[in-house]
Amino acid sequence: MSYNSAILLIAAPLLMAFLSFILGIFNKRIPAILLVLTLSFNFYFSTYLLTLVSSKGVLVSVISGFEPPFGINLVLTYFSLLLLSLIYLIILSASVVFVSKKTDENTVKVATLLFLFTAAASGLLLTGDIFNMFVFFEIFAVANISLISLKKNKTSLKGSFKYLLLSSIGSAFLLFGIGMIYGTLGTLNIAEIGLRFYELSPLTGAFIFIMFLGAILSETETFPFNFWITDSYKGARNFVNILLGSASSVAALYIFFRLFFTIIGYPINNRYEFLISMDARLIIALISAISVIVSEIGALSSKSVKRILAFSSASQMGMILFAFSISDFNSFSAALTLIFNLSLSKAILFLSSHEIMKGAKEKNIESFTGGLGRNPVFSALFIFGSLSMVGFPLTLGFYGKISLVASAVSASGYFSILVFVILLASAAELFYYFRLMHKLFVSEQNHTEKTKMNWFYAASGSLLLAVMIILALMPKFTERIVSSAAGDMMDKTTYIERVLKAEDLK
Amino acid sequence: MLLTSTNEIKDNGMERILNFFRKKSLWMLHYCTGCGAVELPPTMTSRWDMERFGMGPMATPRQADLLLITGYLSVKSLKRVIYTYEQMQEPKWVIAFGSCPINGGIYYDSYSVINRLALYMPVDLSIEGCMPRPEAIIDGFTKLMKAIEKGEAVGYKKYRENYEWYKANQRNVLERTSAVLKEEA
Amino acid sequence: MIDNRLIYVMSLLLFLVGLYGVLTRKNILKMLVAVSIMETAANIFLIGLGYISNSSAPILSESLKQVNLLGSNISDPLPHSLVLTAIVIGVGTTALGIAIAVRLYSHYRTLNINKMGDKDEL
Amino acid sequence: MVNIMLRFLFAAFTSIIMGLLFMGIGRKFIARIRRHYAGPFYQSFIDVIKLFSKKSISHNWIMDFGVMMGFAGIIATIIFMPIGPFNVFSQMQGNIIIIIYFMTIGYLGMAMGVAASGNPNATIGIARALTLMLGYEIPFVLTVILLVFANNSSLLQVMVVNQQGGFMEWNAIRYPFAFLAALIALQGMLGEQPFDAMIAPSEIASGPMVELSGKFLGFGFLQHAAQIFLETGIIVNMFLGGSQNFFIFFAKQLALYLLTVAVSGIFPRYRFEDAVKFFWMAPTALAAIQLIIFII
Amino acid sequence: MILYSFLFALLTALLSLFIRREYNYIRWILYSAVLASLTFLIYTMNGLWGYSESFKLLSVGSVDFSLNFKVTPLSWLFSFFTTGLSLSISLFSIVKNRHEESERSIGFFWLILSVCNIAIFLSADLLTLFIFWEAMTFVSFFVISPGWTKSFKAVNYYFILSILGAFAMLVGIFFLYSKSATFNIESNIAQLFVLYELNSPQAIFITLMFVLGFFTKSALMPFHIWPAEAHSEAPDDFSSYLSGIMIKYGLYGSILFLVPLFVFISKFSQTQPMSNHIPLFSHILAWVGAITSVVATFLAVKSNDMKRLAAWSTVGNIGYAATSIFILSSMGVAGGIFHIINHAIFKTAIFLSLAAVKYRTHEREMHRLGGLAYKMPVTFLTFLLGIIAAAGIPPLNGYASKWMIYQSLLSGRFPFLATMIFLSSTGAFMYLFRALHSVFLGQLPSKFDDVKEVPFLMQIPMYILMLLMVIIGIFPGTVLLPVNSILKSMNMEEIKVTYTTMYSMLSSVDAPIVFLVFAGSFAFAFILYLIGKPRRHVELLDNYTAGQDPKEFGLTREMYHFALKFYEPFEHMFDKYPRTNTKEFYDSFERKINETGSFIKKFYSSSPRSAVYIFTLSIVLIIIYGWLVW
Repeated sequence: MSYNSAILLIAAPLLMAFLSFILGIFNKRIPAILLVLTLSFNFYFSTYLLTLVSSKGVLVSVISGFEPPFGINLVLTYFSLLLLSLIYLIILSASVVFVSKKTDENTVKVATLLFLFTAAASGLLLTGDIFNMFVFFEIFAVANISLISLKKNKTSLKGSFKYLLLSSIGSAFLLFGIGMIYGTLGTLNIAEIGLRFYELSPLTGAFIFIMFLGAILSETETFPFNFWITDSYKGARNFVNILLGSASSVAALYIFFRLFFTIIGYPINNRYEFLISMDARLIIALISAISVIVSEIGALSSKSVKRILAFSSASQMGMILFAFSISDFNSFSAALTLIFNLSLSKAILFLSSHEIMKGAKEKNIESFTGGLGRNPVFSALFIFGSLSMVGFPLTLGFYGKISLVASAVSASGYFSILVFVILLASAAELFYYFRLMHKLFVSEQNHTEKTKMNWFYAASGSLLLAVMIILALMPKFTERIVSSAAGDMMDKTTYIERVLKAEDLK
Repeated sequence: MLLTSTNEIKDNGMERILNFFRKKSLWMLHYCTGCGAVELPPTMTSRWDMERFGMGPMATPRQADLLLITGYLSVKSLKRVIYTYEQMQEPKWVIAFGSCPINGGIYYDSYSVINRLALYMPVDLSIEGCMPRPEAIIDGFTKLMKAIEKGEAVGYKKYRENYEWYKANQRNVLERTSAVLKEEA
Repeated sequence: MIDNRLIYVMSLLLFLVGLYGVLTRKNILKMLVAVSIMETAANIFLIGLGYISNSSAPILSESLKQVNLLGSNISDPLPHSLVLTAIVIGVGTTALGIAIAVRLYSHYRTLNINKMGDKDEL
Repeated sequence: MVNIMLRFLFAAFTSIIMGLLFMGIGRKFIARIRRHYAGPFYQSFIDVIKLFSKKSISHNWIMDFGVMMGFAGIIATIIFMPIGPFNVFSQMQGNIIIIIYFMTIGYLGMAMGVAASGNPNATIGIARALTLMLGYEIPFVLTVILLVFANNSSLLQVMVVNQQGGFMEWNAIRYPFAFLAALIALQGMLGEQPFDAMIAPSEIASGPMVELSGKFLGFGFLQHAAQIFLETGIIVNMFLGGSQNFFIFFAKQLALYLLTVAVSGIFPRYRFEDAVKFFWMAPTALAAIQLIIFII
Repeated sequence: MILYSFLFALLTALLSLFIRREYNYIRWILYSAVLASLTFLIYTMNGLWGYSESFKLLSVGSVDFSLNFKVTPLSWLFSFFTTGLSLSISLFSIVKNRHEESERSIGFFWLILSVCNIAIFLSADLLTLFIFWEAMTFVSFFVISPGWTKSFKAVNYYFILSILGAFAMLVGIFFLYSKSATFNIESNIAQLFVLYELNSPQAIFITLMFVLGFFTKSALMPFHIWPAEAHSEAPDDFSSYLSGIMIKYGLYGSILFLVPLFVFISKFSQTQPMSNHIPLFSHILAWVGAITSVVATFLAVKSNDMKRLAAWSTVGNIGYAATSIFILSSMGVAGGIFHIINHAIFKTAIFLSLAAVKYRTHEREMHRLGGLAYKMPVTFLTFLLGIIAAAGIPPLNGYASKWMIYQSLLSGRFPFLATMIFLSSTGAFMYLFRALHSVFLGQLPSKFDDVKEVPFLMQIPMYILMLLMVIIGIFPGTVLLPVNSILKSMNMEEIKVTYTTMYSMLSSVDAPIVFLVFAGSFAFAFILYLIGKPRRHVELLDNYTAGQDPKEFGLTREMYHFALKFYEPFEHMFDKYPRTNTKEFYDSFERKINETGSFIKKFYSSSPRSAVYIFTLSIVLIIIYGWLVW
């Protein structure tokens, strides 16, 4: 298989979505099995492409013969494929969780939704066309909303409705932005837009910037735009939480990067700047810092575990956006490490907390009491996950946080003040994670009977944990991944050159 | 009655030498139940100046050598006096003031006052009078000192030897009022 | 005939109308309608981009067999296709919204959004 | 070795004998102030011998141990103090910091002994004494610091040497405020009125001594005597030029002690928290003023 | 070698998780064995100054994460003493934890903590220091609060303050790193010194960050509240580790980083303000130490909980050591280090004896105890020697270091600092005696009539610690000679000291003579005691009760024990003055955050429309912001 068949990554899930609908009539197990198989294939294929890309550089998979900048084409960069593999891994673990559920009349629909989700995510990360990105963005949102509303209780419906409203407004914004770009530059190819963005007047640039901001910030769970998170996380089912907290976040971050750094930003002196005259990087940094603080405070006073995890997810996203806004090689490396940490450990946390709270009436902190006695495996998973989340030394979170501080401090005074504030806020994060972990250690006599072990959960959790440990303890491997991805992120020129096949663009 | 005479338990040898110091430094504890307490301050202060003899008031029975019973003793206070006396360290002496501890004085027919202190604890010296004047008190003190020097003031030894006898007496009188005391409690 | 700028302004106004609707309507369905209006505004904006004054539709008819690229007077076809896609997606979103609205109604027995902000366990 | 032991015994006995003598003279002195005669000047010796001749009780081994330790602490402190021209150890001529710390052993031992007696009155007395200690240590330490700075040494012997040559050289004249502060602190250290709330006899039954009988009280007596000797000795060495002559040294100590006794004769008693406040106000201010004057 | 021994210990900890509950003494024996081998390993490193190990982990961006260990005299002394002390504590724990409820997690995390402890001391660069610092903080959370609700509340103060401090230190480290591009301690000190000359405010900011990190850990002034909470609620045997060893990290960091820096500045700087021949900054820090000791002393006087009292005492002692260190004379630094070591020993002893008391009585409030000395003589002696050392009374080890601290303060001409230290030292005597009385002396409550001395295995560490206190008191050179080599490695003037004698500018003291004088005096007193007439023992209630027979009166021994509100009148002395309660300040801070949090949560769970409102509003705000900036 060559890189030109990268479209399979999108097409296979789409095809399977239809197939599973049909096959589901015969046996409701089939779609679930198909799901796992497809995702395994996708994961394998994306890693294969990753190795290909790491040796050959950015590749362009042309669809239907139109050479860029015309037509729709898929751009395979190291960065996007890396995140894609990560997303597949998470969807895989989520679907293992999903498979473990008893089949009911919804199983086939959910499987279809998951296929749709996979396809949309693949499309988002692979496409080189901004309108195409919009389309996948919408599909992605629809899949997310439907998944959230699966549980059909008040909270989930309310959450999904909020999400729907915000993402619809956001997509309208995005559409306006895309329209503006098309109207002025006459192209929809991301590479070409990035190349010619400087031709725009500053006012137009600012308009587009605001539109993009409005479109993406609600997806990246950034504070004033993220009012959907608590209800959605709290109301959604467990595997949806994993998808939302990890896969969606990663995809959103990828879109954020493409919109703001490939299109609007351009690298000078080892750093991305924005063409519009107000210092856009500072706006992003400020918003993300505020987001971190507000989410940490919100999580600190929350009692429901899922709500805490939701807030924590928002704050981590804020931290990653902050790392993006510093936007040099070091901060991108930090951001990548943080992305790995966020997606893997958040998935583990959602998974294990669900198992620990099993049987409790109220899904709040108190239901964690005595978890270690009741459910040692998942408690241990939870502890590992949260230790990585809060940055226990020599875990992914630690490396990410430290290198974030390092890059922020060396950037400029403004960022070092903000990073200080963020660090203070993340002390609150430590506090509530340790509060949860402490509850696990509490031993009470009436809770000692062990809960039944769910092997699917355990398998999927330990899969994620294994990846996390490998990343943390295999320095060479992680170092290579992170540095080549960050290098890829920094290298906008190669991206444009490779896509537009123009070597002499400089 | 008493089982041992004073001569048999007199101080001898080394004790006689130490008695010289003891008599010169009599620290007293005054149990001020009656009117005798009024007479003590003039005895202590500059007019009669008890401190000439090395005597001084002490705060607790542990520190004192000399117990002053200054007046009548009710049954209830007798119990306290005995407790205090037993807490004092040997050698120790008791001086009874006035006629009440000797024979009951004006309370001789009271149901609640004991008539004769010597039945319940060894009194080394009684100072007569109702109440004794400071001169008489000083006189009594000097007599006690002489007795100590001769080794004859050995009431505490008597108490030790005749412990059972004293205790029986004490029990008798205390049981007489125990019904009242119990009710009180 | 029609100035492009007018279209832009109109679409912007329409967008604001939609926003106003989302902000002020109490009924969920009306809110969804307002959201649709916003999307429509964006669509109109896109269409307006492709529009050139006094041009004809971009249909390859007999008379336009010879396409003179320099002096052509046809409007840009690409926005139309884009809008077509966007409309389809918008319909999907709206349908989803309506489905959720139905569910919400079955829970709350009302469509008034103000009565849905119930205080659950924090 | 034998030499040192003899010197040790000399210092111990001197301190006890002189301390008891001072006590007796002090009692005589205060009796004269109050217009009566007291016992002879050797009354304190009689008292001590009587006390050791009495039988006694203790409640447990800690009481025995504590009382001995209290006495030993004071004696050990005296070993470090220059007594006139005499030093037990020629190389450590009165390190004032060691002396201040060694004094605490005495307090600790006594406090431990009487606390083991289990009488709350004793413990209340100890609590008061320790609180008071917090009061008088501050002005005292400030004067010590002043003299250490002035002499550039923390040895009492050096201070004494620097004061030779007429009484105008005495630190008492050079640093009058500090001397005043030290005198007030001395009043507190000796537990004389107005700072004797810890042994209030009719309130808490003589406080720490409440359960002491016979030789235990005798130890208390001896400790107090040695303490008088020690503390007046320290002040004499620090402020009154010490002396190369035993008798002049003792005379200075006696004068200082009589001054203290005279003050105590005319003052009523402070509540002890007021006493602490007083110590932190007046004498501390005096000592601090002197220190600031010195530094400037 | 170092890293492998760490890995070995960690592996042991991991394996020990699988020991069954019935055999859990095996786990503690295992830990003792591991700690013993670690102690031996560190002992063999004596003299191998400069021996280093390095392990590369990974590099993210421009930061190279690696672990570097190095043996220096300073690190050797600290790691040797702390590991030795943890060995003795673990001996105590073998029996103590046999029936402890959550001993599995205590043990597991404690062994990890011991590893972090050694690693902190042996770390050769700032990043390694930070890594283990952070790990230590995280792990200690679970030992202080192994699932106990009460100790969770207490540990929060510790945890949050430590974390904030650690983060401040992190910022400081990376500010320096962005200038010097290395984590090496010496070159960073040099870099910071250069920065002081070039850009003083920034340098002060960086130093302040480090100071925050170190001072929160060592509980100096504005952060002094956590030990009282955490030490008192931690497992009893762990309290001694916490108080004896863990609170010293901040001071270790100060000696490692700040003291060389300030010495540099005081020697070479032309621009920095000086006061009393030391940099003003350092002088202020010395004052912070002194004020801490005074404040802690007053708070200790007030506390009725015995562990809390000991914790405040710890804060006070840290205050002395900090004062002594920051006056930068070699006498002061040596005295500070010496006091840190001594404090580790005697405070471990004090906490172990308190743990023994609690093991037998299950009581912590002092007024409920009393008279235990008659039942637990070894524990009593340990505590007695501990407080004698803590109050700085000769002839035990505490006085030797306090003597040095005074000498350094006096010879450096810091009269008011010396006075404050003296005040708190006298106060220390005051509250320590209170603890001695209330727990061990006075009346024995009748419910403790059948209390026994702790098992022999628990007594062993007490004997060891008593012996250490006496030996170091008599031969201060055993510690001071290694301290001298520390001074040498820090390029400071060495102090004059032999095995027995300490010299200073002002005077000298010969410790064995001090001991012999005390022994002689005691012998003298004992002879006098023998001369007197024999005494007899009476029971405790045969006591002066103003003539009243306690049995008839219904007086029990509990009622006759004066221990509650011991220094109440003294506390009332300060009633008139307005009080600032640091703990309340932190609590109110927490309350404010929670209120804000509830407000935020309310918004998040409100109706979807407010979400849209805020969305629109924020977009408008961003536009306005952009407009204004533009």
